[in-house]
Amino acid sequence: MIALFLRDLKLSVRAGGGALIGVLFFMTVVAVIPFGVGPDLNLLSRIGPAILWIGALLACLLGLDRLFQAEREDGSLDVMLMQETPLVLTVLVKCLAHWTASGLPLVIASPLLGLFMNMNEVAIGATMLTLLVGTPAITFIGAVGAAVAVALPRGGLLVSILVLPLAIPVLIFGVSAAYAAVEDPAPFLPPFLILIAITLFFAVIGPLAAAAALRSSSD
Amino acid sequence: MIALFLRDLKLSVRAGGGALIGVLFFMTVVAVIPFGVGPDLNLLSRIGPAILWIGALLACLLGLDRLFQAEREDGSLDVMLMQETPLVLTVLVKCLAHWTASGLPLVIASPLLGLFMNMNEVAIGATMLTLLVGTPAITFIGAVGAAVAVALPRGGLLVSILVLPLAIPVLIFGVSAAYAAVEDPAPFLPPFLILIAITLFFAVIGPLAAAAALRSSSD
Amino acid sequence: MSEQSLAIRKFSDLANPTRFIGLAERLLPWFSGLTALLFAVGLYLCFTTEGDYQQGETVRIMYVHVPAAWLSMMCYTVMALSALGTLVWRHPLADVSARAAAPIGACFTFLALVTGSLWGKPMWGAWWVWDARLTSVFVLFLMYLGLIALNRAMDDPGKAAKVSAILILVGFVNIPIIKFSVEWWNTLHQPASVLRLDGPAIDPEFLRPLLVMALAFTMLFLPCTSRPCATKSGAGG
Amino acid sequence: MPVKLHVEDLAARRGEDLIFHDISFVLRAGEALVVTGANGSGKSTLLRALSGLLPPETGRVRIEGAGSPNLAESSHYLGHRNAMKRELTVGENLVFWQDFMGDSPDGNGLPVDVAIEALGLSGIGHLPFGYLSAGQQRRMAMARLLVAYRPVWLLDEPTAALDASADRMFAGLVRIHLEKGGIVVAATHQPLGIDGVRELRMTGFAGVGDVI
Amino acid sequence: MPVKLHVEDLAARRGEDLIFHDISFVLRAGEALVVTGANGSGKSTLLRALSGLLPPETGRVRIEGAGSPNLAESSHYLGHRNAMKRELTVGENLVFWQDFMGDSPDGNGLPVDVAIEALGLSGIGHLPFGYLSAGQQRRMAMARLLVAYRPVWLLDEPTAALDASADRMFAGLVRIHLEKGGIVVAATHQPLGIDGVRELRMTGFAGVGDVI
Ligand code: HEM
Ligand SMILES: Nc1ncnc2c1ncn2[C@@H]1O[C@H](COP(=O)(O)OP(=O)(O)OP(=O)(O)O)[C@@H](O)[C@H]1O
Ligand SMILES: Nc1ncnc2c1ncn2[C@@H]1O[C@H](COP(=O)(O)OP(=O)(O)OP(=O)(O)O)[C@@H](O)[C@H]1O
Ligand SMILES: [Mg+2]
Ligand SMILES: [Mg+2]
Repeated sequence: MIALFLRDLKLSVRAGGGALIGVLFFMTVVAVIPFGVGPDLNLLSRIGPAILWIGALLACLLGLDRLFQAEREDGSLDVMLMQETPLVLTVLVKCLAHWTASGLPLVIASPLLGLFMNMNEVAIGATMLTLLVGTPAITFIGAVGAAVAVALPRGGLLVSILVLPLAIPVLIFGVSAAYAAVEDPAPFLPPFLILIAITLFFAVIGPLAAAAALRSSSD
Repeated sequence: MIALFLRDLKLSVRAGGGALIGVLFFMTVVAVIPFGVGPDLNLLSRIGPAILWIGALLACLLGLDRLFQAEREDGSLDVMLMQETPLVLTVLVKCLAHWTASGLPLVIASPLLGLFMNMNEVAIGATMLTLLVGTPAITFIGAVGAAVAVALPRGGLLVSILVLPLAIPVLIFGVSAAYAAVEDPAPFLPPFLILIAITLFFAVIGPLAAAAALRSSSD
Repeated sequence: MSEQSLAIRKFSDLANPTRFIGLAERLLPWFSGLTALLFAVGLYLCFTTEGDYQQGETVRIMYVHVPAAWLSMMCYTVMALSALGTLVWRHPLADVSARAAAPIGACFTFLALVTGSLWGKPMWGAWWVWDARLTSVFVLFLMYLGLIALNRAMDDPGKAAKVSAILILVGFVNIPIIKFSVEWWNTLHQPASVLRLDGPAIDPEFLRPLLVMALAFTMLFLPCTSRPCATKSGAGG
Repeated sequence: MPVKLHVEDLAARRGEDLIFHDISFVLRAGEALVVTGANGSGKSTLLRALSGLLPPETGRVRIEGAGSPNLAESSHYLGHRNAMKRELTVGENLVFWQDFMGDSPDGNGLPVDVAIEALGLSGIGHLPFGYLSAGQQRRMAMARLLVAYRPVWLLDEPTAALDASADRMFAGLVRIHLEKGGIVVAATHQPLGIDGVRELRMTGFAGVGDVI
Repeated sequence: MPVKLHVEDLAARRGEDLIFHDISFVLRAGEALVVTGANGSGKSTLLRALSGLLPPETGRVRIEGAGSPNLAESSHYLGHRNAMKRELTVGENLVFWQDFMGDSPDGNGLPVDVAIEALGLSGIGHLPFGYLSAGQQRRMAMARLLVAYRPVWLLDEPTAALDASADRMFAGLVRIHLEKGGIVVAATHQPLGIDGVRELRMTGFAGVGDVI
């Protein structure tokens, strides 16, 4: 399993340039925002957490559709399906590798980008924490979509309908926890705990559903 | 050439909700920002055009990396490279088809999202118009990125990094034209004309550069 | 046509890799010495000229900031010329020099960004504002990094060179935007006062150290790019 | 205990069509079966049904003497696609599969460099897989059969793209595998170059294959 | 005016290695050249260099009597990959290529259904390409050669995955093309089944091929 994790990491580093790319991507997205909303620093610092979360969502979505499709196209998926190792475990490890390669760099880079957005320390810390806890959920949800997409050559429609609505709660609780940390009346813990619960829930459901979809898609 | 246009449209409809995932992502972005900004309707309607533009820009990135990569993987690109038809024209038509399948739906969906953002009719109309004129430029710029990364199996993030900095002028003028339509003193026409000029400029430069990149990466 | 190709052949003869290495090896020590000397003089001038009545001592940041900003743009311009060299004349040294220039350009841009924000805190009250000049320089920085990432991601050096040359040329639109952003949009940043069509409009008191520092930075750039050129073209054949 | 492969009344469907039905055979350790037939007659479908990748319509596939009765877990499937990553080097690909697939309890896979050597490609183990020629890629895909031992090999047109010398080398590998007590089921259009193999001729839509 | 293909001193490089050099030959209308050699000896590289997809290191490829002197424009290239979209039906794929490639001025391509018929696949023109078996896919890729006429065919292992009857059928198509004054260059490991073809044997790294 460690072999699979390392291979997937290696692949994403080789083919796309690795963690640097993730951070760069994030920086680029964040740099684009002020052009749109204007250089109003107050406004920027207010929408900062939301922007960071949207950037993270986008980064997770890009390339997610190829998670299993690339394996299927070169025949590796067939071999993986045949192994004794439970498929759920294989999917879980692939998700973790995907997150490590594309989600984690974002989490690590987020404080820097928080500075760009003129956010204060508490907001930065809270956003980073929620990102750390929340982004894996997006990967797990995405894995289900990717697995379903592999199943139905013409089912991409289903994927988007499946992935984004499920990702919205993650986004909402992530963003509201980050805000709660800054604005006094709202308590930080409840949305944060819900976020953790969502992530744990999808960490179980996601690989299970994805493995089932992969099995039923093989032909 | 019409054959190519129709084929690409057919493919994006068959192979999976390209249009829908864009629109859904667009809606997600637009739905999340209010959480950051808070329920201040005035502010929302003020930054509305900017949010719509940013959402559209990011939604255009999804799937852009596969524009030429899918052709390359199944060998079609080889055949296209060998034709008498100038490659620039082929690239142009592919860009138009991609825009029709993934950019146009965003433009069509934008009034609805404008309503969500509490924008008034003029602002909605102006934003839609600027999106209609401006989003093709993003596709053309994106084609350069997609062609450059055609040989990289996981170029998704890399493509966005290469594309976004170049897309920033489009965003700037699109947003400022949309604002100019609403706020009285600023004239609408100059930024709008610049936007048209940018789109025309990239409609020429984009396919030329993409064709050159495709030629030099064939082997 | 034939005349032109003859000229090109001559040009390539002059800059053929082995000759270039020889030349570079002979000149590099002199370059380094000269650069060190220029830096010494420049720094001396920087710290002996008196402070500005408005800005006080912070004005000294200018002596690093402005040359770094100039060089960040010049570096990209050199890369764009090299890119033309790669695409049009297919010169072997062109892509090596473009590749060598990218990290250096990124460093200069980074330096301009950092000194700019250091200067911005006392002058504007914020480390960073999203004005057109600052953002376009930031975009330049991102483009440098994007090019480096692209070069690292592609394993065939020949192909990487051509492909990034195309991208460099397309990205060149940013340079005029940086240069003229202060005139096209109203920004916080200073409009040009040295590199202007109607001559510099700056007190010679400040101009002198500035120009010396600029020259020193340029001299720093030359050996930085030509050394990798020499070694890489030597190794790559 | 020597392995033994039982296939009983197998039938498989693609879309609406029943591609074959009532296919039954038994293969003992050291036996090979060659599946032949025209294009589209269902050879690949049969192999996928055997490997468990395509759920069969009716019938059962069972293996004795190899730990679990599930054939998938004790067999190698080599399909039309090579199951190798273009971005990784040949060596990295093989090391990955060796680690990932592990070894069947009693057998032992070859070390990666020995396998590369056995396929006659010693010079190019350090190249990215995507740089190899079509035949070299196919040879490398075969090296996977050697690095992790599985008693049953299910091979779909293994010699496509191979040159004559590679054909012979491959026949040698199959012979060694059979001698070690393995089982081989191969779909081919060209003779494999091994004596004494049984043949199953597929006849396409709803036809019945007969073992010769 | 009959076509004539000149190849002069061709050399091509892959990465660091010069794969072949000094390859020269002339093919006249109605002549076929078979390129043979071990795996990795440079057959595919030669075909890609001929088709202009791989810029040659030195040398020149020129065609006479076919409008432009650019071989790419008056040739079909059939590589290892089939250049068909899995999501589209066979018919849609062929109609697209016919429209997109157009026809060479003097020649005339076959209508799509006739081409499908000629490849012996009349029943399955309505299926998505991804549903076909490997050999059926290869046949369909060949149908592209028929729907848009090009005087020169550059074929890379055309008969891989084909069964014996398809082999014969393909040999017939090649013969007809040669009789119409076409030129065929094919890389194969198996004999094509056509008499009187010339042979170019590739010998791999920096070896020189010799036309027999
Ligand atoms: C991070 C922030 C900054 C960036 C990215 C930046 C960028 C640049 C660039 C690109 C130039 C070259 C302009 C040209 O050649 O026309 C420049 C020049 C200059 N900058 Fe900045 N700058 C920043 C902050 C500042 C600040 C805070 C000040 C002082 C108030 C300042 C003062 C100047 C001056 C005086 C020049 C010389 C203009 C001339 O004489 O041509 N800059 N800067
Ligand atoms: N993209 C590439 N980069 C570097 N080397 C390559 C590349 N493609 C092929 N090669 C090398 O070039 C040589 C020739 O490859 P080529 O595909 O032409 O062989 P071939 O004769 O077609 O072999 P086969 O019979 O296996 O198809 C091989 O040794 C291969 O390793
Ligand atoms: N995914 C699919 N959906 C529907 N039909 C399919 C699918 N895959 C294959 N078929 C059909 O099933 C039949 C058998 O295909 P199969 O791939 O088993 O043939 P084969 O004997 O391996 O042929 P070949 O020699 O060409 O490889 C073919 O007629 C094909 O059209
Ligand atoms: Mg088959
Ligand atoms: Mg080949």
